[in-house]
Amino acid sequence: MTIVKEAPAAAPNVVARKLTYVKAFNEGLAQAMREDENVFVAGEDVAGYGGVFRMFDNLLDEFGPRRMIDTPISEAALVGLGVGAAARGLRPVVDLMFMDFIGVCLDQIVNQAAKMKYMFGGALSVPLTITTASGAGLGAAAQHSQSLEAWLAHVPGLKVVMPSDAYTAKGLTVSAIRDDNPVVVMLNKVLLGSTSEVPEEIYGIPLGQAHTARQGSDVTVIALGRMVGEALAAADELAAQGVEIEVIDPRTVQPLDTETMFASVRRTNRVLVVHEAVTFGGLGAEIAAQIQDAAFDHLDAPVLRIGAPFSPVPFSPVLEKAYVPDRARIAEGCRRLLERS
Amino acid sequence: MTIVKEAPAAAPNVVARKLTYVKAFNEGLAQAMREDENVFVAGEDVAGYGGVFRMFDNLLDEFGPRRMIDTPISEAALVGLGVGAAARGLRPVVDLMFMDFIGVCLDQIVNQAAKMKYMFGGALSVPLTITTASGAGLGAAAQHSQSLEAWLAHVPGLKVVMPSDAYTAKGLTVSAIRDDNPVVVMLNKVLLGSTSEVPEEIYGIPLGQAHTARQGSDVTVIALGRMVGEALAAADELAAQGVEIEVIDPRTVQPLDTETMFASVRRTNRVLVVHEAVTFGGLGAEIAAQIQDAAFDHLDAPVLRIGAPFSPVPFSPVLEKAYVPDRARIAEGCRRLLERS
Amino acid sequence: MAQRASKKSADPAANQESAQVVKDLHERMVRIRLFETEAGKLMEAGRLPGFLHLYVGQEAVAAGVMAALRDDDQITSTHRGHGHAVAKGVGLREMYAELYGRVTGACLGRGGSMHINDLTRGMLGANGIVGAGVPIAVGAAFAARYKGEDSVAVTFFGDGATNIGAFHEGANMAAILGLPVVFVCENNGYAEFTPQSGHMLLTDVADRAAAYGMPSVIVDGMDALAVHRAAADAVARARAGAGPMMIEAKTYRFYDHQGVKGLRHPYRSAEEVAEWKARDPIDLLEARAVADGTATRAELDDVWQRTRDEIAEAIAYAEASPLPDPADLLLNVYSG
Amino acid sequence: MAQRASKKSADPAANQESAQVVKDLHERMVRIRLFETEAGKLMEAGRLPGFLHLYVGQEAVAAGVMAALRDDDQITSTHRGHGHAVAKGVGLREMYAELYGRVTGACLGRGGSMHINDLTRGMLGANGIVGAGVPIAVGAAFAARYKGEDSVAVTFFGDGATNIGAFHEGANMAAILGLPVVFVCENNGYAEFTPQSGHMLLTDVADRAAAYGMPSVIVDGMDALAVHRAAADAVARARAGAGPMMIEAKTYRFYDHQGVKGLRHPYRSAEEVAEWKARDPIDLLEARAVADGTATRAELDDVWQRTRDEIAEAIAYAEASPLPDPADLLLNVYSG
Ligand SMILES: Cc1ncc(C[n+]2csc(CCOP(=O)(O)OP(=O)(O)O)c2C)c(N)n1
Ligand SMILES: Cc1ncc(C[n+]2csc(CCOP(=O)(O)OP(=O)(O)O)c2C)c(N)n1
Ligand SMILES: [Mg+2]
Ligand SMILES: [Mg+2]
Repeated sequence: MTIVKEAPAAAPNVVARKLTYVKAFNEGLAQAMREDENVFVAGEDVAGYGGVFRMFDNLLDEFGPRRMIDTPISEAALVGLGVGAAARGLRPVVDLMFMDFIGVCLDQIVNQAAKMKYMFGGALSVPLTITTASGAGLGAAAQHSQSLEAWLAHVPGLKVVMPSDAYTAKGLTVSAIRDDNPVVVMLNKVLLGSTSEVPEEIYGIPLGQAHTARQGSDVTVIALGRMVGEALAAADELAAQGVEIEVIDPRTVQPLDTETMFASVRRTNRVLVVHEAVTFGGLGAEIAAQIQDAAFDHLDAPVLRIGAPFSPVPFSPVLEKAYVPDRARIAEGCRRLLERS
Repeated sequence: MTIVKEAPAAAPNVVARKLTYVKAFNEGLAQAMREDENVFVAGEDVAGYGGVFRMFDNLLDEFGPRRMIDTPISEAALVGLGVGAAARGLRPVVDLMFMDFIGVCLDQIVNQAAKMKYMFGGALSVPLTITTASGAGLGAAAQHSQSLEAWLAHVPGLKVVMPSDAYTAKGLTVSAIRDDNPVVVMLNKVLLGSTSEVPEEIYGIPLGQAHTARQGSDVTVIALGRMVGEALAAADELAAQGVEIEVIDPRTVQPLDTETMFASVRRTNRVLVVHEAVTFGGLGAEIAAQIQDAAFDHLDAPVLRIGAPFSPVPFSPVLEKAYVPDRARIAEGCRRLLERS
Repeated sequence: MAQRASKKSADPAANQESAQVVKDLHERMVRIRLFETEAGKLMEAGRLPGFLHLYVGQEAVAAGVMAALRDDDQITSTHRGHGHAVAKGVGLREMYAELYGRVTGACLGRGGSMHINDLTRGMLGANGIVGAGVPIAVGAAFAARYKGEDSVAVTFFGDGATNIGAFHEGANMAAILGLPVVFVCENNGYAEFTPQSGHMLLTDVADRAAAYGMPSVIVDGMDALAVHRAAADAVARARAGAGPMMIEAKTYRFYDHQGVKGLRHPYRSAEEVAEWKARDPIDLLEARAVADGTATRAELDDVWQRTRDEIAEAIAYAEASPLPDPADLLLNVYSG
Repeated sequence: MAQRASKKSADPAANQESAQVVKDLHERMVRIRLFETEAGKLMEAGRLPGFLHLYVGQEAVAAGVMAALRDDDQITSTHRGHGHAVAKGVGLREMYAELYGRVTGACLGRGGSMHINDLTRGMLGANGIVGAGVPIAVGAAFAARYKGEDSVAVTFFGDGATNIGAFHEGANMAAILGLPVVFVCENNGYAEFTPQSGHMLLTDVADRAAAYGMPSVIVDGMDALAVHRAAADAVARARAGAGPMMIEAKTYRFYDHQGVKGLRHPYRSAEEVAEWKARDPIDLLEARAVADGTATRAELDDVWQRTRDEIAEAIAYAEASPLPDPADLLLNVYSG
């Protein structure tokens, strides 16, 4: 998969280097910890074990038990620890392992972290980063495969990023940590081992800025997280058939850079939104609602949404494969959009 | 506020009788408990005190402590109690008091109640009813005023109803209890004391069926919960100016009766969706996304959404008033839609 | 088994307590009492929007604990947070202005009663979600230790709150991380309208501390000096790095769960209310102070009078303060 | 303080145990062991999708408890649920078919390892969320009492799970409602890769029961008979209406947290693993059975052989079973 990489401003002589998504995350986190003594990490098995997804490998060796904290299985207290520490000036990174577990600690995320600054009249900031792994595709079934960005993006006070490759896994993580607000970093489990070019030095990727991963004139595809790669693959396939797809990776879903989307749609006049989450009430709904408003006179077809059907994530791989959107469904969606006069 | 009331099928001689929203809820619940011995109620201060909103008044007297259970402040265990009891054939009604508290028990609602039937291969049903009070307008501030239907409607396996008046408070509650799925009944705090005509006998209102609360040809207003009354008031005001507004009350937001909406929009060609929840990622997004798709060629203007701004609910009444959508904003929205050629 | 410290307070040693401390406790309690009774009146008069969970009756707890704290020590509070805020030194003007929803309020009018905070005083906020303040205090204590500071964090919670997951998780987290957190359970015998016997099988909430390997102590929550001594011990312990501890203060609220309605309500017997009222924490302290010569009646009365004036001034300030501007609806949703 | 029942098992009274019970426990344990080791092999061979949290080493707990239960007694389980399911009598065919993701599986291939259930056997499901099964068991017990039945509910959970809110809330709920729930903590010393000493300050998880006014007992979790006696007592107590009780079974898992990888891993010392392996619960029971004449070696071997055959047949059944049809993606999302 080819992604137009932004060269970090301060790094003119970067030699192309490929890194896996999880290693890129890890490198960004380590660099952010070096950059700011106030950054620490807490979570279940993040220190001694390095995280069940190896996200935190080697960090205990470098940063020691003061900054790498293994906690009990107590997600509400874990996020609360982060909220309290952030309120007192630290920059906690708390890890929730599987995104599906937010159901046990959503109060601390939504009613505490996200609202505290506002409710307190601006008296403080909550520079908290929450990392977690989302997405289906590993046969992990209904309680370990969800993509719940729509819940979080609906919460004023939160920011939410969805890295789509190694480059963004690093840059968005760094930016999340540097940001003064609570930010949820939704890593994708299936992407953990995927590679892309990643600069060695620390760099941030601006939150709230979408990235045009591929330019094209026929259809705009707005894809979240892992779906960016699928969209690019679909674009390759369609290019062979003479259809030029523009692929937009929002990167941040809250705040959402709709201007980039609007501008693209005004050129292509056709748009498809794709995400792993169930379609109903997913982020695609918000994007479609905004586009049909802002680009009403430019649309040659309704905004098409592709997401999961309205069901929990099935276990059996044959069902899971049919459940999660993929390049074939995206390509087919683009063709359907183009058929519409 | 005038609402076209459906006469219950089995009740030809009903004498018009007005009841408050909370009393109507209470009556429906009591009748459902009489109808089915398996229905019981559990929650904080629901028995001895009758509920902080008086939702459960007098039920302890009639049904006794076996069926009216006061619980500790343990919402996760409370919902879990309901899940386990429902899995074993009872029809629990568990009360969450303020909807804002679902953050402490969402796992039991979303990962357990909603998914159990599916994950278990259909081996059981979870006929659980969750009652809760939502909405702003009482100066209850950011942690006691939310409308979080968008979260729940995004969850396969759940149903969600939003009674808009006393009549629906009773009928939807009865249907929720009779339904074999987990259903969340979102009462609205501001409406608790409002009155409308309510038949005395037990009746259900079909889940997943929208209701056209007022017919009109110029603009379709789809309003959730308390906003239905506001929309009807706006319609009255606009009628005086010769504009005929059609008001649709979805009543159930999951499953959502979009057919009624589509049919209306195909006639009016203009639609406004209004809810108390923040606009971004709210249910209005889903409704707008579906309408722009299904009625693309019928829309004379983009679907307009009216919701709260992207902020927690403010405390100060002067701010709260500006925050929550109302009849004036709805009327203004309709006018804007009509101005668009 | 929780240690019982309540005995101690009947001890003659109590008389040794410095007059300074007694006066400090008295002043804090009077401030709370008057703040709350006036707030209750304003609410009854329909002048305040929203809910009020008044602290009247429990003053000895907030006063006793807060007198053992420094400004840089942090507290997290509850829905019943006014007493904690007043005792921690939050300005009365800002507090009333907040209750009135004015832009000069402690939350710029955005938060109301349940979100009063003052970071300059280590008041990390009241909280509308039962138990939610517990893990936040643990985080504050973590930050203090991380930064090499010797401040402590105190988290207040009710008897009812000890049934919620966040309490359990927060207590275990503090214990396993050995953090300087003092857990103060204000056991007023009720969670809303449910008596303690209806929400747990234990008589002493303090016995829950053992589940976390945490020591605990039970004090007479109507005895400000007893509370103060227990708090000073627990705070000193935490500050010295010996980890968290729980204090259970047996107390009572004189008003209804929310609002003022009055003392008697079907869920509490008139006798029970009368018994507790007979042990009004301010009366108790005043009686002892006068009896042992720590203070004269006139001195005590003077505190009431001065405080009354200050409160009247604060209310006037609040009433004269401007409302927030609806144009600023999005203020402070995000930083930066 | 939790009662220690582990002593009892060294008691000569143990020999009185009926041969019937010993054989029952043995058979259940062998079934679990073989089910799990074969599942592990299939996983290593890349034949099974998803995750597997194997139960090997802990068999005495599931066997001991389940032998004290009736079919109408309900259990809720965990991510490490195969042992509970097998011991409760869930069909091996349906279990393997589920691990293979076949439509003949216990969840029609929709749930996988962490959602195996069988309502006809009172198996209310494994669970992917730590602690979530606890309140569900409380609800099942509530339903039993509500309907006037005398069945009980048993909830299994690990040492690590006792740190999560749902455990705390569920335990208190069961206690205050006096419900027939038996809380079985399988303390295998680790929550994933974190030793117990890294997630709580207590040595005995059973001591947490006191926080709910619940009695508790500690048993040797490698001794099926000891577990069985403790479970029989607790179940009888609950069935008689005396309310919930907690059993802590000290045990060990012989495989990795997830998957099979092997016994040794940096987080556990070779000595520790060897010590526990030397107390393999099946070996222990077999040695005792042979020593006291309850069973002959040949009889025991026969159980292994019969079970092996049954397992092979079940695996063959699973492999021959059809996959679910993607056209049925929306099956069972809703009732009706
Ligand atoms: C999670 C949650 N559940 C329920 C409530 C509603 N509620 C507010 S105060 C309260 C009772 C608290 O009892 P306790 O902890 O003893 O404090 P007290 O009111 O006695 O000071 C309840 C149930 C809430 N705010 N948050
Ligand atoms: C709420 C939640 N947090 C974290 C996890 C990830 N997780 C699965 S098993 C496990 C360890 C459980 O330890 P314990 O309860 O001792 O059971 P054991 O694995 O030892 O049998 C963890 C942390 C989860 N599934 N659910
Ligand atoms: Mg209380
Ligand atoms: Mg364990």
